[in-house]
Amino acid sequence: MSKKMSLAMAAMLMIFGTLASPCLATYKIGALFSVTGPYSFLGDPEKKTAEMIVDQVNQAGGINGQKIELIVYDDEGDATKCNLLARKLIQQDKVLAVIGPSVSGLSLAIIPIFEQSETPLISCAASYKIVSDDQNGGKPYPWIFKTAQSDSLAVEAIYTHMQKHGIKKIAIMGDSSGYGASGREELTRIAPKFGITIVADEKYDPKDTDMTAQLTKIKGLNPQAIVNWSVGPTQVTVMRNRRDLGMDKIPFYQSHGFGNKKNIELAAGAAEGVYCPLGACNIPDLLPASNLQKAVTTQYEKDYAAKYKEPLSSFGGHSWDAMHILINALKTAGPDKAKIRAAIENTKGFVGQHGIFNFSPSDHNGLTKDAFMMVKVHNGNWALAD
Amino acid sequence: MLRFSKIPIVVLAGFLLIFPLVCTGISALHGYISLMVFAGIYCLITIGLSLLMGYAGQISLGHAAFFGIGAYVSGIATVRFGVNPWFCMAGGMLVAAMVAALIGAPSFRLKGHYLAMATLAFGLIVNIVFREESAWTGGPDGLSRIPGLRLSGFMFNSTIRFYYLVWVIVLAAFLFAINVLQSPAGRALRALHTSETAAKSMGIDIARYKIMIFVFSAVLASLAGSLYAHFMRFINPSTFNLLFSIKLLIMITLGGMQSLWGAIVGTVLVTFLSMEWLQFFQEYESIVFGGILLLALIFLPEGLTGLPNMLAGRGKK
Amino acid sequence: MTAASTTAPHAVLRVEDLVVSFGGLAALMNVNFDVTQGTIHAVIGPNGAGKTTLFNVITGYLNPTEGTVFFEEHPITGLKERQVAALGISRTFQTVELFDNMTVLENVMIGWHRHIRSSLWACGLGLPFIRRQEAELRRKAMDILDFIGLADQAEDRADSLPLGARRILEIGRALATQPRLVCLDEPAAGLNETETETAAHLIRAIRDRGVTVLLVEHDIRMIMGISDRIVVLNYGEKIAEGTPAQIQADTAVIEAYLGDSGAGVYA
Amino acid sequence: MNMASLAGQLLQYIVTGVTIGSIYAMVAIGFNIIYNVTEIINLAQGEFVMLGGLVMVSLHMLWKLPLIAAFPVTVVIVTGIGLLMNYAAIRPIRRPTVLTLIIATIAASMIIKGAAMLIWGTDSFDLTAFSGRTPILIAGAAIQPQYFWVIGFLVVIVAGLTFFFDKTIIGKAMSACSENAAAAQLVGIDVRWMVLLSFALSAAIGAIAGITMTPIALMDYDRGAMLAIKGFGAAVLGGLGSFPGAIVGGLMMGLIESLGAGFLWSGYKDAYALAALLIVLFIRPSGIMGNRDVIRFKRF
Repeated sequence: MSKKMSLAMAAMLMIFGTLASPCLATYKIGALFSVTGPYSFLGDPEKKTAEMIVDQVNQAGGINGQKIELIVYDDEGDATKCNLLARKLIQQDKVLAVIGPSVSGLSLAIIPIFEQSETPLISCAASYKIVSDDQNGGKPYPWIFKTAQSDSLAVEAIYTHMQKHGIKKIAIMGDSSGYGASGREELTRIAPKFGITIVADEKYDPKDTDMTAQLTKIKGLNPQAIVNWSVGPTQVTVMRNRRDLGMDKIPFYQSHGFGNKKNIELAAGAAEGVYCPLGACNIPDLLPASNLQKAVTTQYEKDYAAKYKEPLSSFGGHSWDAMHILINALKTAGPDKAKIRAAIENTKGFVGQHGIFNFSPSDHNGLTKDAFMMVKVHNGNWALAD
Repeated sequence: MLRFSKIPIVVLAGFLLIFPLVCTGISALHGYISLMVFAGIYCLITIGLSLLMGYAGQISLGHAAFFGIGAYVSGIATVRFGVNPWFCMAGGMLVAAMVAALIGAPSFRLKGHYLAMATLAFGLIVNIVFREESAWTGGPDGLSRIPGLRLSGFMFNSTIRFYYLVWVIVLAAFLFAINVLQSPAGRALRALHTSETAAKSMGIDIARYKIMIFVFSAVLASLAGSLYAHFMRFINPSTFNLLFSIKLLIMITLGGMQSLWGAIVGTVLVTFLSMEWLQFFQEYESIVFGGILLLALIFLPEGLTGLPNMLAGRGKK
Repeated sequence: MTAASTTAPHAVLRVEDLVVSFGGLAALMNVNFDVTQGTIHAVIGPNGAGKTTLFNVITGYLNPTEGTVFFEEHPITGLKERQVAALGISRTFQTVELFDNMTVLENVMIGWHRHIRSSLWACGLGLPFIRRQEAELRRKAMDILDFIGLADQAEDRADSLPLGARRILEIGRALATQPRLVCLDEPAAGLNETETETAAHLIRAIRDRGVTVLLVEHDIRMIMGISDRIVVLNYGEKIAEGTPAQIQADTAVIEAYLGDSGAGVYA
Repeated sequence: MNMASLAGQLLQYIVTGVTIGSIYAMVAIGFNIIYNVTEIINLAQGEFVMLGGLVMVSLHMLWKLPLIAAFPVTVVIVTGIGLLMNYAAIRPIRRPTVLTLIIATIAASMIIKGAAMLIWGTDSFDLTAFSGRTPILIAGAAIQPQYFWVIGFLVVIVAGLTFFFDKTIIGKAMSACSENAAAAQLVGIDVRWMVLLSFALSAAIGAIAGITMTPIALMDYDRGAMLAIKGFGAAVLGGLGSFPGAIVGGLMMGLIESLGAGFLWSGYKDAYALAALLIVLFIRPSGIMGNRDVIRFKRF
C-alpha cells in the first residue's frame, strides 16, 4: 500500500511540477487565442504577432526596466476551454491583463469572469456586443475593450460604396459560423439606414463543397450586388461558383475576412473585380505617404515577413493593436489592474494597424468607419476602389 | 451479485470535500477547481450514458443534444423571460424527457450502426436548430448574460461554491444510479443487455426499459446543461456539437463501459487530459490524444476500471 | 366445448390446426393436441420435425401461418413474448439463454420480475418497500435454488457453471416466474447420465407442485420414463399421440425413428 | 420569374445535387466495403478523402508531377496509409465491439488529421481542374467540367467494384467473408488478408473522391469529419453494405441539400437531409436497399 501511495505521489508531483511556473519579477500578461481549431486563421497570426512584439519589447529592455512575460493559451475555438483558461490566467497565473480571445462568441463568453475579477481584457474580436452592455443602455463593460473594428464599420464602408454607385437591391450570403452570423446581423440591421433592401439571405456550412445552389437562387432574384460574409475555403469557392454561373457582371463584395492575398491566388482568377473593405495593415503600400498609419503598417509587414516567412493577415493586426495599447498602459500605470484599466480607457490618438484609436469611458473600441478602405481586386492584387 | 461497496464511495466523497482546499493551498493547482466543475458537469451526463450504453446496451451519439436542450431552456428562459433559474432547470429536464420519449420510441427499433446514425442525425439536427433560431438562441455567437445561481440569498458565484453544488448533485445522481443497478430495475436492464430473448421470456418489457433509461439519461444530461449554462453564464451551439457527443463516448470507453465507476474515472481523466494536460503538446495535441486513446483500447479493453482486475489476473499467472 | 372441459380433465393448453410455413416450406402442418392440467406432456420427433417451431409458436416467439393456440381457453396467438409470459407460460431454450453476467441467485430472482414493483424512481431513491421486496425475493429465490439443488452456487456467476447445472438453473429461473405451464426445450441435451437423472427428477418434482410441463426432448429413455402423455411429430405433422406404452408400440413412430427418414420427403 | 428560368434553376440544383451526392456516394462506398468484410464503420473514411486531395495537391502543384502521374501515386500513398491504419488501429483491438471499433477509428482519424495539420498547415489548397474551368451551359444551367469527372469516377468505381466482386476470385472471396466470416475461414480464405484488402480498397476509393473534389471545393486538413458524417449518413440511408444503396443514399442526400438550399431555407439544408434520413430509418429500419434478413445475422 505504502509503495503504491508513494508511486502515486511521485506521479502527482511530476504532473504538478511541470505546471509550476517560475516566479520572476516580470509583468505577466495573458493571451487567449484560437491558435488551432476552426478559427486558427484568426488565432495563429494573432499569437505570432503578440509573441513577436514581446520579443521586440524585451530586447529593447522591457517596460520601465521590467521584462514582459506573455502566457499564451490556445482555446481551440471552444467556449468551455476558453472559460477555463481565462479562469486559470486570472486565478492561477495572476496576470495583470489579458488580450484576446480571437472570436466574438468566446469574448462574450468570458466577460463575466473579467468583470467579476476586475481584470482588463482587450479582445481581438469584432462583435460590437463585446463593448456594449445591452442591459446597461449599451454602455461598455468597465473592464472590457476591443481593438478589432466592429463588423458594423465594415458594413457601413460597403454600404457607403454601394450608395455611391446607386446600388439599392442586394443579396447577402454567408457561412453559418459566428463570423457569418455576425456579418449577416449587421448587414440586415444597417441596410435601411442606406435605403438598401435585401432580397435574399443565403447560408452555407463552413465545410461545404459547393454554393451553386445558393447562388442560383440569388441569380433568379436579380439583385444589383451580392455581399458574401465568410472565411476559409468557402469564400473562394463562392467566387468560383459565381463565375461559373455567369454572374460576374453583378458586383460582388466580400467581408474584411477576405484580406489575405492567398485568397486571390486560390480563386484562380475568379476574384478579379471583387470589392472588400480592408484595414490599413493589409495595404501599406497603397497608402499615401501622408497617411499616419503608413509607417507602423509598413514596419509591421516587414517585421512579420522577416520573422515568420509568410504574408501577414489583417487579423494579426488586432493583436498588434491590443499588445501595444496594453504596453503603453503598463508604461504609465505599472502593475496595477485598476490603473491599467484607466490608462487603456484614456488612450487617445494611438496610431495602430487598424486605425487611430481614441478610447473613452463610453467607447471601448475607439475606431470610426474610416478604419476601413474599400479595395478592389485588380490584376491579382489589391487596388483602391473608386 | 452486483453490489457496490460503500467504502470507495465514502473515500470519493471525502476526496471531493478536501480537493478544493488542497488546490487553493497550492497555487499551481488553483485552476484544477474549475476543471473539476466541468468534469462534474460531464459526469452527470456520463452516469446516465453509462446506464444506457454500458448496461442497457444502447448506443447514443446524440447526447450533446440533451445537454444543449437543458442549457438552452435555462439560458433562454432566464435571459429572455427572467424566469427563476431553478424552475428553468426543472423545465429543461421536462423538455428533455419529452423529446427523449418522442425520439426514443422509434429509434430503439434500430440496431447497432443504424441506431448510432439515427442518434447522430438527431444530435446534428438539434444543433442546427440552436444555431439557426438566433432570435431565441443568439445564433452561433451564443447567448450571454445568463444569470448565476442563488439559493435564498446564497450566491453560487465563486468557483468553489459552484464546485460543491455540482459535486453534491453528481454524488446524488451516482447514488441514484447505484440504487437502480442494485434493484429489480437494474437487474432487468442488465438482463436485456445479455439476452433479449431470455429477458422476453421473463416477461420484461424491453422497449419500455430502453425508453425509460434513455429518458433518464436525457434528463441527467439536461440537468448538466442547465448547470453548465449558469456556471459559464454563456452558451453557444458549438459546445453541444457532435464532437462533444463523441467525447462523451470516449470518456465512458476509457473509464470502462460496464461500470459506473468507469464513467466517473473516465470523465475526470478525459476532462483533465483534453482541457489541461495535453495543452502542453500544442499542435501535436490531437495526435497525442488519438494515440493515448488507441493504446487504451488495445491494452485496457475493459477500460481503466478493468485495470485492477487485469493486474490481479497477471499476478496470479 | 365448455361442457367438455367441465367433465374431462382441464386442458390447460390447446393447439388447434397449427400451420407454420417459412416461404414455401411447411414446418408445421395442421398440428392438434391438448395438454392436460398437472401432467408432463412430451413432444418428440426426429431432427427437423418442428418441435422447436411449435415451442416458439406457443411462447409467442413466432406467429403461426394458420391456427390458434389456447391457454386456459383464451386464444394467445399473436401475443408478444412477454405477454405470453405474463399469462403464466414460461420456457427454457435449447441453447440455454442464461444471464451470464449475473449470479445464479440473480438469475432466479429475475424470474419474479413481472410480479414485483420496479419503477425506476422508486428503485433509484432506494425506497424502503423496494428493499423489503428485495429481501423477500432473495428468500424465495433461495427456496427455488434449494429445490433445484444449486443453493451452494448461489453467489457464483452463471457462466461459471457446467452445462448440466446451467440447464437446471434455466429451469429454476422458469419456475421463478410462477408459471402454470413450463415449456422445456431439450432439458437433457448435452447432459451425462447422472445429470439427466437429476433433470428428470426435477421435472417430476415440478409436476408434483401442480405445474404443467410441456417438454421437447431427444432422449427417448428419459421421455418414456417421466411423461404422462406424448405427441410425436415428423416433418411437421403429428403422427402419433398417446401414453408412453402406446407410443412405444406405434408402428408409424418406429418407422419414423428407425426407417429411412429422408426417403419420404424429397420423393 | 418566368418558367424557363425556373426550369433552368431546377436543372442547376439537380446538377449540383448530383455532383455533391456523387462525392457522398464515393465515401459511402468506402464505408460499405469495410463494413461488409468487418462490420466496422470506419469513421476515418473522411480522412482518406482529405489525404487524397492534399497529397495530390503536393504532388501536382508542389513537385510538378503531371496529373496523370500524380493521380495513381496519390492513390497508392493513401492506400498505404489505409493499410497502416488497419495494422495499427484495428488489428490490435482485442475485444471488438461496436463502440470500441468506432472509437478506434475516431482515434485513427484524430491522428491522421493531426498529422495532416502538421504537414499542410491550416490553409486550404487548390488543385488544377482536370479539363479547365470553363463552364458548359445546358438549358440555362452551368456545369463545371470537373462535375463530369466526379460523376464519371463514381461510375468507374461502381463498374470496377461490380466486376471485382462478381468476376474475380479475390472479389468473390471478399464477398464470402462479408456473408459469413467463419464459413469463409473454413473453406480456406484468410479473413485477415481480406480485412486488409478491404481497408486498401476503401482508402483508394476515398483518395479518388478527394482528388476529384479538390478542384471544385479546395481541400484543407479539417474536411474529413464532415465528409465522414455525410458518407455514413448516405451509407445508412441506402442500407449498410449495399452498393446500389450507397449510390441512392449519396445522391438523395446531395439532392435534398441542393434542392433544400434552393427552394427552402438554406440554413437548414443539412437538417432536411438528416430529417429525411431519420424518417426513412423509422419506416425502414434497414435503410432503403438494406436487407432486413442480413441485419439479423450481423453482430452490429
